[in-house]
Order: sequence, then C-alpha cells, then structure tokens
Amino acid sequence: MSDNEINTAAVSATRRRVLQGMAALPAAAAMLPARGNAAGPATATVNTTGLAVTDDTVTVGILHSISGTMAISETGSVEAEKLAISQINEAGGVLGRQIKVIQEDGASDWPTFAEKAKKLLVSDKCAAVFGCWTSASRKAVLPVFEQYNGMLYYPTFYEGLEQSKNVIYTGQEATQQILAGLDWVNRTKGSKTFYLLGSDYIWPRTSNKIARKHIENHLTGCKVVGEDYFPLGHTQFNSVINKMKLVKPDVIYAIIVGGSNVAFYKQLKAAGVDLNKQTLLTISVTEDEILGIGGENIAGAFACMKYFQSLDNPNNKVFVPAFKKMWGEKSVIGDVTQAAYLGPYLWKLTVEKAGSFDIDKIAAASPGIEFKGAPEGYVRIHENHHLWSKTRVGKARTDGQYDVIYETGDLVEPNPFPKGYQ
Amino acid sequence: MTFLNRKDIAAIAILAVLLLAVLPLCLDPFRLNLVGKYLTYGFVALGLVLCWGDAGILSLGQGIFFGLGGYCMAMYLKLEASSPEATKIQSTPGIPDFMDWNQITSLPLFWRPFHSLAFTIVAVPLVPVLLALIIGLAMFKRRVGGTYFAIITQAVAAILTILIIGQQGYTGGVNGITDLRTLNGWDIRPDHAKIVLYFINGGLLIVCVLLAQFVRRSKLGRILVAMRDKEDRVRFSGYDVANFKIFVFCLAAGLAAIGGAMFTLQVGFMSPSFVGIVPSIEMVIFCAVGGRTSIFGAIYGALTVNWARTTFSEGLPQLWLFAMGSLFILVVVVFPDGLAGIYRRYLDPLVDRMLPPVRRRIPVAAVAETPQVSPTFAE
Amino acid sequence: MLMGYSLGDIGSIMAMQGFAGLSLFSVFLLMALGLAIIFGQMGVINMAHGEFMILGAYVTYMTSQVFTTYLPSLFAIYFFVAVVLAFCVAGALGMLVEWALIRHLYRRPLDTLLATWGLSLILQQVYRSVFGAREVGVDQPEWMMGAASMTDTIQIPINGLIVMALTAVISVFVFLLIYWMGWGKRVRAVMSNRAMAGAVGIDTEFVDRVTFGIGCGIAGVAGSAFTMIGSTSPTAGQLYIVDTFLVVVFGGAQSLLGTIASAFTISQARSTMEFFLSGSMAQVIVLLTVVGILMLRPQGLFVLKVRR
Amino acid sequence: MSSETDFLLGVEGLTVSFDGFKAVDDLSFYLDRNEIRVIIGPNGAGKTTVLDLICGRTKATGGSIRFKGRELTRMKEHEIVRAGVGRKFQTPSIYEDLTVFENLEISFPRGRSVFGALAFRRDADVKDRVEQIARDIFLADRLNDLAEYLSHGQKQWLEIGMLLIQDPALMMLDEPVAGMSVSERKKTAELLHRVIQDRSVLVIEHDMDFVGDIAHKITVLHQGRVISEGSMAHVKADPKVVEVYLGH
Repeated sequence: MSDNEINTAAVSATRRRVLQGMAALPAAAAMLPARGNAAGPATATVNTTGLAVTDDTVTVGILHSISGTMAISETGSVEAEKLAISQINEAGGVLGRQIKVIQEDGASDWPTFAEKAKKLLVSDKCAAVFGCWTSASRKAVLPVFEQYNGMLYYPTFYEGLEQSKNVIYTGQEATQQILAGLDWVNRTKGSKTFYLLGSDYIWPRTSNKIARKHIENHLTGCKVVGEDYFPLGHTQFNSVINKMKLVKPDVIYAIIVGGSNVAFYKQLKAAGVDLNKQTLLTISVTEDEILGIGGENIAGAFACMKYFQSLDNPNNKVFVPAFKKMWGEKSVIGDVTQAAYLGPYLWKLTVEKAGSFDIDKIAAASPGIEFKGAPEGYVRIHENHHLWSKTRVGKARTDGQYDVIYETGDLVEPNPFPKGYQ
Repeated sequence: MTFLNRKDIAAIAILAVLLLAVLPLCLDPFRLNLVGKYLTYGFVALGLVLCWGDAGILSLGQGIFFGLGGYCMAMYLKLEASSPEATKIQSTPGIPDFMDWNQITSLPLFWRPFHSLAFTIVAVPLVPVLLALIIGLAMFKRRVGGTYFAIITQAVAAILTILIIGQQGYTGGVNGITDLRTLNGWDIRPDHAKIVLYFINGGLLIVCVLLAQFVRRSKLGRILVAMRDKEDRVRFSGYDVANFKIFVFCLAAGLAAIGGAMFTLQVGFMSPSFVGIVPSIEMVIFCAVGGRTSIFGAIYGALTVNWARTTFSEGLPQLWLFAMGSLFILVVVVFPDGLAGIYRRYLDPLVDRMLPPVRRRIPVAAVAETPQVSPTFAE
Repeated sequence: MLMGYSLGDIGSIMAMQGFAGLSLFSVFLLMALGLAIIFGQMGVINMAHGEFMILGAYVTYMTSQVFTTYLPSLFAIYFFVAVVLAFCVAGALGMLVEWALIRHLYRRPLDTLLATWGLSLILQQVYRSVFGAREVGVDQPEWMMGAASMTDTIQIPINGLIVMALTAVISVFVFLLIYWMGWGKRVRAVMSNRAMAGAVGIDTEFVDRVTFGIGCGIAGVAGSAFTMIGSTSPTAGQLYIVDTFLVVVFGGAQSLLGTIASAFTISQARSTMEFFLSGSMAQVIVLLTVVGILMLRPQGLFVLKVRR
Repeated sequence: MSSETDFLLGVEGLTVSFDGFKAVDDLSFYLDRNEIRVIIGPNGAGKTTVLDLICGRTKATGGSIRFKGRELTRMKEHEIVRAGVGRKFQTPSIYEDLTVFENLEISFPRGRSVFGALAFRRDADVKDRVEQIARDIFLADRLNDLAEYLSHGQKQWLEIGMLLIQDPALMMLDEPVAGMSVSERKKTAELLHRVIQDRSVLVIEHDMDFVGDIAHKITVLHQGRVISEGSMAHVKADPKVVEVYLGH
C-alpha cells in the first residue's frame, strides 16, 4: 500500500465522520451552503498557524468516551457540546464561519484519548477540542495538547492542582466546590463533626483533603471524625454505615462515584438512615447519577455544585427546553453537562475577542472573557484559565431533581493551587 | 543458528522486513507510533505462547508484569522530568508532582534507585521476574495449576490495581504516572523520537522472537510441551516439573515487562488501567487470535486485534464489543489455533510444495502435517 | 476507636455489624452458588457469570416497569414475580449458551474461560444497546427499601433480610438437587466419563444443559436480588466476577459445603476489616490473605483426599 | 529382618489411608537385586497404589520404603527417579506430539535441570544411546515417526524404552502387556528377560501365563495386605489365594 492510498483512506474516513457529526446538527447543515466568507474576515488574517479553517468553515473536535465504562457519564457532555455548536452555527457561526465537528471516541481508555487527541490536533488541525471527563484522561491528553499547541475545553469539576495555557477548565476546581458548601452547612445547620467518604482515587482524596483542612483550620470547633475510601465499583457499604451510626457525625460528606453511588445510597436508606434527619453533603451526585440511584433513595441529601437543572434564571429557562428538544424529553442535565455546554460558547467569544483562531492568541485572550448567557448565570474566565462561578447547594427531591436552597452571593474565585490546603 | 530451520528464518525475515521497512515506509509517524504501541503487546503475546501455548499455564495476570515493567520505566522518566528547576513551583521541588499534591515531602526510598538509567534497565525485567518467581514458587511447588492458577493470577492483578490506585502518593494513583518527557536528556515526545523508539521496539521484538525460538527449539521447549500433555511422565523421567513451570512463567513475565517499558516510552505515560484484569485478559485474546502455539501468529494477532480495535472505534464504536466478543468465541470454538492454525492448515502445505526440498527426511508425510515439531538433524 | 461510646451503643453496633456480616455472607453465597454448580460440578469457567447476574437485574427492571404501567396495584409484590422471571430468563439463556457454545468445549476448560469472556463482552454490548449505557434505577416498593427497627438503636435493613431469605431458599434448593435427588452424582458421572455415563442410561446432553441452565438461573436470581443493594448497568457484572471466583475456589471447587464456609469466612473477614480499616485496605488485605491461603492450601478449604 | 542389607528395595509397615479407607495396610516385602517380582491381586487390592507409593506419587501415611539404603518416603518424585527408580503407567504415557526419537531423548538422563535442558545438545552420545534403546524395543525403524502413529503395543514398548534409557536399578511396570497381541506378549517377555540383566523389576500383571513366564517370585495382595508370597507353584497352592480369587 502506498503512502497516498493511506492518506486518501484517512481523509475519506474523516469526511465520513464529519458528515456524521453534521447529521446530528440538522440546523447547521441547513445553514452551511448559504454562508460565505463575506460574513467574516479573510482566512489569512484569522488563521496564521495552519489550522483547519477555511473561508466558510472551522473544524473543532469532540473527544469523549462513547464506549466503555465512562460512556455512562460522558454522553451528556457530548450532547451539550453538540447543542451549543448547533446553536452557534444557527446564529451565524464564529467569525462568519460554520463550525464543523469531528467526533472521536476515547473508549474509556486513556492511551486512546491521547492517541485521538493527537489525531485531532495533528491530522485534523482542529481549532479547539471539547472533551475529556475523568482526570486520568485529561492527564493523558495534556502533554499532547501542550506539545502540539491545541486548545482543550474541559468540562468536569475536578481536583485542581493543574493549570495550563492549553486548557480552559469550564467546571469548578475543588476549592470552589467544597469550601462554600462546608461553610454553608456549618452556618445553617450548626454542624460540628464530619465524616468523609470517597471512592479511592485522586479527585475524592484531594477533595477530602481540602475539606479536612478547611474543617480543621477554618471552621471553629469543627472536626473530622472519620475518613474512608472504597475501591471504584465497590458495592458493600454496610460496615461503614454502621461505623457512621456509631460515631454519629453531624454531616456525612460523600464523594462516591459511579456504580458505587447506587449501592451506597440504597444501603444507607435500607439501614434506616433518614437523609431528612441525617445531613449528607455530596459533591459527586448530579441529576445524571440520580437516574441510577433512584430519587426516593437519595431525597433529602444536599449536593454542592455550581449548576442544577432546576435553577431559576432566564438563561436556564431557554437552555433546558432547547436541550430536551434536541435530545429527548427524558434527558436530564447535570452540572458537568452544563459546563460542557459553556465550552463552545467561551471559545467563540474568545475567538471573536482575539479576532483570530490562533491558539496562542486565544490562550492569551481567554482571561477576562465573560459569558452572560450561561445557564448557570454569568461566568468569567480567570487568569488561571478556570472560571469564576457561583457555588450552589441543592436539596434532592424524590423526582430526581434538586431544589436550589443556597447560592453564594458573589462569584467564587478559582484557586487550583490553594495555599494552606495542600 | 542451529535452532532455526529454513521456514523460521523466512518467517523472521518477513517479520523484520514488515516491521522495520514496509510499515515505516507506508505509515505516517502518527500511525507508526500506534503500530509501535500494538507491538508492545507482541512481547506479552510472545511470553504467552511459551507459557500458555507450550507449557499450558494460562496466566490471567500478564498485565501485572506489563504494568510493573512499564512503571519501572515511568518512574525513571518521571524523576528525570521532575528536576528541581522544572518543579520549582511545588512546595517540595525535585519530587514528582503527584507526590507533592499528596503531601509527600521527600522522595520515597524505593523511588531513589530509579534516578539511574542503568538500574532502571535492569529493574524493568528483573522486578516483574522476581514477582513471577515468588508467585511461581508458591504455586507450582504446590502443584497449583490450570484453572486455579488462572484465577489466582487474576486475583493478584486485582490486588495490584487496588494497591496502585490506593497508594496514590507513591504511584500516581488512578491517573498513573504522566507527563514524561526525556530519556537521559533525549526528548521522547517529538515525531522523530517516536520513530527512533519504534525501531528500537521493533528490533527488540525481533531479538525476543529469536530468544523465544531458541527456547522452544531447545530440549527445554520440548519438555514444556511434554509437560503440558503428560505432566506425570515428565516428572517420572526425573525432571522437577515445578522448576520448568517457574522458569517459563518468569520468562513470560520478563517479556511482558519489556513490552510494558516500551509502551511507556512510546505512549508517554503508565497507568493502572494496563495492570488490571481486563487488560490482562485482552492480552490473552491477542495471543489466542494469533494462535497460541505460534510465535509469529501471536505477534500478528496482537497487531491485527489492536488495529481492528482502532479502526472499529473510529468508525463504529458500538460494534466494537460485538466484534471482539464474536471474534473471540469464533477463535476458541472454531479455530483454537488462531490465525496460525489457519495458515498451517491451508497455506503451509502450499509453501512446502513451492520450496525445493533440501534434506530428505524419511517419514515425509508425518512431518509435513506438523511442521511445529519437525525434528532437525542439522548436526 | 471504641473509646467514649456507651455500652449500649457498642452493643447495638455489634448487633448491626453482625447482621451486616451475615447479609454480606448471603450476598457472596448467592453470587457463588450458581458458579459453584457450573465451575465446581461441571468444570466450566464461566466468565460471563456476572453478565447473567445483570440479566437478572434487567429482567427485574423490566418487570418493575411493566407493573408500574399495567398493574400498579400489585407493585408491592412485583419483586417476587421478577425473581422467578429472572431465574427463567437467565436459565433459558444459559441453556442456549450451553447448546451453542459450551458443549463444544468440555474437553478444554481453560478455553471455556476465553469463550465465555467473549460472551460477556457481547452481552455487555447488548445491554448497552437495549437499555443504554447509563445505570437504570430499579424502583422497589417502599416496604422493601426501609429498615426494621428492633430497638431504638438497632435497625435491620429489610432488603438484607430478603436477600438472606432468598439465599436460604436457593441453598436448600441446590442441596436438594445435588444430594437428595442425586443430580450431583449424575453430573459428576457425566463429567468424569461422558461415554460411560451415556452408556449407563444418563442423557448426558440433558444433564449438561439443565445443569448449566440452573447455574445461570441462580445467577439471574442473584442479580435480581442485587437490584436492592447495588447498581444495574451494562458493566456492573464485571465487579462481581473476581469475588465470586475466589469464594468458590477458596471453598474447594467441588464442595458446596466448602463454598458456604468460604463465603462465610471471607464475608466475616471483609465486614470486620471494613469496620476497623478503610474499605480499600480491607479489600486488599482480605484478597491477599485468601490468595496466601490458597497458595498454602491449593485445594481450597474443604476437599476430600483421593487417589489421583 | 530389617537389618538385612542385601535387598534392593525394602518395604516395611507401609500404610496409606484415603479419608479413613486403608488402601495399603501395614505392607512389607523385600525385593532382591536382579529379581523380577510380580504383584497380583484382585481389583482394588492396592497394587497400583503400592507403585504410586514407591515412586512418590502418593505420600505414605506410615511405614518406610528403603531403596539402596535410602528412605524414599521423604523424597520428591524426580529425586526418586534420579536415585534409580523408573515407572511405567498403566495406560501408555508417552508424548504423542513428539517423535519416537524425541520421546527417548527427553528421557535421556542428562540436562534435567532447567538450564541444563536449555543447553542440552543432541550429540553423538545421545544419538547412539537412543538408537541402541530403539533396537532393544523393536522400534529402530520408527525413530522419526510421531509417537501417536504407533500401535498400542509399540507405545507400551516405547514407554519401557523411556525407562531403559535412564538405566534404572529398579523398573516398575504397571500392566505392561495389557492390550497386546500374543506375539507382542512374547516379544515383551523376551524384552523383559533381556533388560533385567543388571536390574530389578516390579511388575503388576493380570495375565497369569505372562506372569508365569517372567516371575521369579510372586506377591499376592488383597485389601492392601500381603496374603501370600513365593514361587508361582507356591502361590497357586495357597488356599488363601484361591479363596480370594474364587470368593470374588
């Protein structure tokens, strides 16, 4: 086989995938032929680094797991990103160019993520990539983005301890998500003792560490009375539930993920722990997870994050119906899904501010970008490429939604390397 | 090389030309790097041919050794990437970033020797071999074999994964050891470095193939096969069967470890997701698809299955599990000898007919049907 | 850590912890019984055991949906219908799999491992295509999800009681089948000498198929029961497979009493360790101990000494 | 008696029980150098178990087995083989995927350690010895055939050959003529007579003609115990033996 044949095959495969991506965006497809470069500045001026930008299109990548164990979590992000992109295209695109999507499957496998990231940057010359979910996948692609100078919009709330010119973190880092919630529970419930639980990997461990430091150093008279970790996928929680019954903490602080969540909340309920009496604060259960847990098993628990589907503001009132119209009435929108939705918009705003698709210019222009149309409300990109955002506390209802019962007055500053919490 | 017959030499030559000439000429650096990654599983498959195909010992824990080899290499690379200058923003400069995040303030003792490249090169095969030796001594001396052995190795793989994830301050946890940059000052990330690594990988693989072929063609190789079929007979011919099993298990572990180290170098990180049960079973799949009793089959199997996985996951990710599952069932039920079996049944007789006869053997018919064990009176 | 608590508290916790141990025992036993039949009696290494369990869970899920839609008044008891259905569906699939796949492989036990692994991949993808990749929430009637208060401080999970009862029923069923009805003898006869067993009038194909079907059916029941305590998703089955095999192997594969004893030992060790240590470390220590003991005593805990 | 040092193999008080069932019960007998001893007895008498015990396949519950002054009960199988005890199994146990030559070569007593096997070379010594043994076992013209193509009787001979190549001081044969034609039996008896020149042989056999043909001495086992021992004539005349055989 010659070099040429391979390249042709690769190109046609790419084209097929682009078409698939387009098929998912009927509105965009309809708009495409009508536009030309008359609407935007000349390609030579907005693209000096050889990205996949033509006179009327710009190519971006979506990189999530649509197979494997992580597909459960990442589907929502893909849907949100596609929704945002189709909306942007309908409204005229970016610098007069329609967005074309190349979607790749990370297959829940970290080298595959790295592999596909490289493909998106090197072969497809994507101007931006929206993707990744787990920290492990982000860690795997980060060197690729730095080496080939790409731009990644990462949607998940995560442990912090990272900052890169080539990544915009649209979810909250740990201190943003944790501190306000702990302050709130201490203030309103008078809670003094905390029991920290987590799945055994970096995000829960780092988050619990921050929580412990905050509880011990910043909340007067409060202490941590227990801390336990369970392997991912663990399904037996009766022993730890008994342990908690013995120590009777004021607050159970739970960062359990995946299938373990379902087991934990079901067993908690079956053990006679009434979440309306026992305060439980979690940062890992979004509306998506409740689908599996069952609303009646978690009703009464408090979750602390930046977005809930039930949020009452004008932006969200438009966003939720639009999402359901595109992806079905039954779909639910969790914190990460909303954060994923922000990615394409933030990128569009940055490109327009920079007047260019060039990665360096976007990286430089990102700090200070404001997005007033975010479903969660106003957000702004910080110098450290994370978002200023509000933190909210929701109380789980039996129907799988949260009642938002508290939100911080101001935007919380992202602080990925928090002094005194490490 | 008396342990190679004409066909072996031809097969090795074809493999070498394919790996070291045809693929590098046809593929762009990106695809070539992928092939390099697949080939690292070829090392594991090679070990499995000896251990499983020949000796009948099915290890469902090859990921352990692959992972340990990979981790040894990753530890060296990580230390090099964590020079005090590069990590000066940390509260303790000079240690890997994930340790700093986990409040570890000095480099743990077992990390220290990995500052040395020489030590690392020795440790890559040696650490996994030592673990294999311990497992082997405990199991084979007590005559644990077959399914029990498979299940226990699987449990060990599970334990190791939980340990690596749980001790994230020392191991990088579920994220693994990432952001590896240089090997003894040489940047491993650019395309030209990847191409060099690919050739090193391919060359090493050929060397390992020769090694494996040497073992198989020695009397030890025949004893392994004999042991698989008639263990008692071998024992009552005066052999300490356990020692042979331990040897081949350690050898397979060492080969897997080399694969793991090459994987780390080419992919640029190592994580517990290559240690656990699922990757271990997948490695067995590569071997089974290629043919558990054929060295070359196993390597082509590793290449084919991984290539198919990439292709499927680019085009039809939903179908990937269906395809992989069916392929596996098909191979086990219909073609227990995998690709190599198909080759032997349909193509090899043709090759025989085309090759001019060189030496006369007395019972031609019997030998032609089983080239695997054809005797060579070369001396 | 027990300092500073009243005796009454400690007493209650010990009672509940004892119950937690017992219910973990039931869970392990329920998982292991099906496999003990398939692996212990037939020698087939069924790596798809977890997927058969998840099939039972999905059957329960569908039954709950049907009852919610068509028979809401009977929802309180739907679970019992679901258990029976789970047994039948998983059993039927098991028999189909035996016919299509396993019967070609009785001479090659290690190959059954590989083939059933392939099967497990296919089943996972089927579940994903049919039910979606997300976890499904299986609704349970309110009475099953609560706790029974023994005293003010002792609460016993009702779902734990149900799992225990189910385990007891299945165990008795298996014992009757294997020992009292002599089915075990027939299975062993077939396994040790297929031709001879056929010659003395045993329908070997029937024995194979039904035994495998029963083993899978019990896995389905286990899956159905686990909807009360765990999650139901396409890949959830893989979580159980190592634990299950270890229980069976640790007990000595051919001995059902051994399986029970080993489920008891492992569950008590795990449950006690988890109380005093972190969950991860407890699991590592228990696994290491089991593997260590297996290395010292490879036949498992309970096995007859016979001439080889 | 136990002070006697003339015997090659001395079995004394040998006992083994499987979960309470005593398969071999307080068994004692002595085997002289260059003696052919045949053990007979009804099914389940414990004959094969005795061979298993001697070659270490089964561990004794009590008693001792002394071979050339060494205690075998505490040795591992391969050590017992290396001490000079060879054993043929009831069903022919050969390597069917290997050629006759390779079968014999594997049994050749050199390169028995792992690295020895790795370094093993097929030199003139090996070839000469293999060819010599092949002639002894009537398989000289089948050296390059796969063992699976041999007839049943030839497989039995091959296994005997695999013992012979190790030159053991004691050969134990479990039913060596089972499944053989009359002419094969004759050849086998001839073979045995030839090979015992400088060794002892312990045989389990049912075929009484064959037994009479080869045995120097016969031991009759019943329910794990010796009930009679002596020449063919002596054993045949023993009423206990008659009762055992007729009673069953």
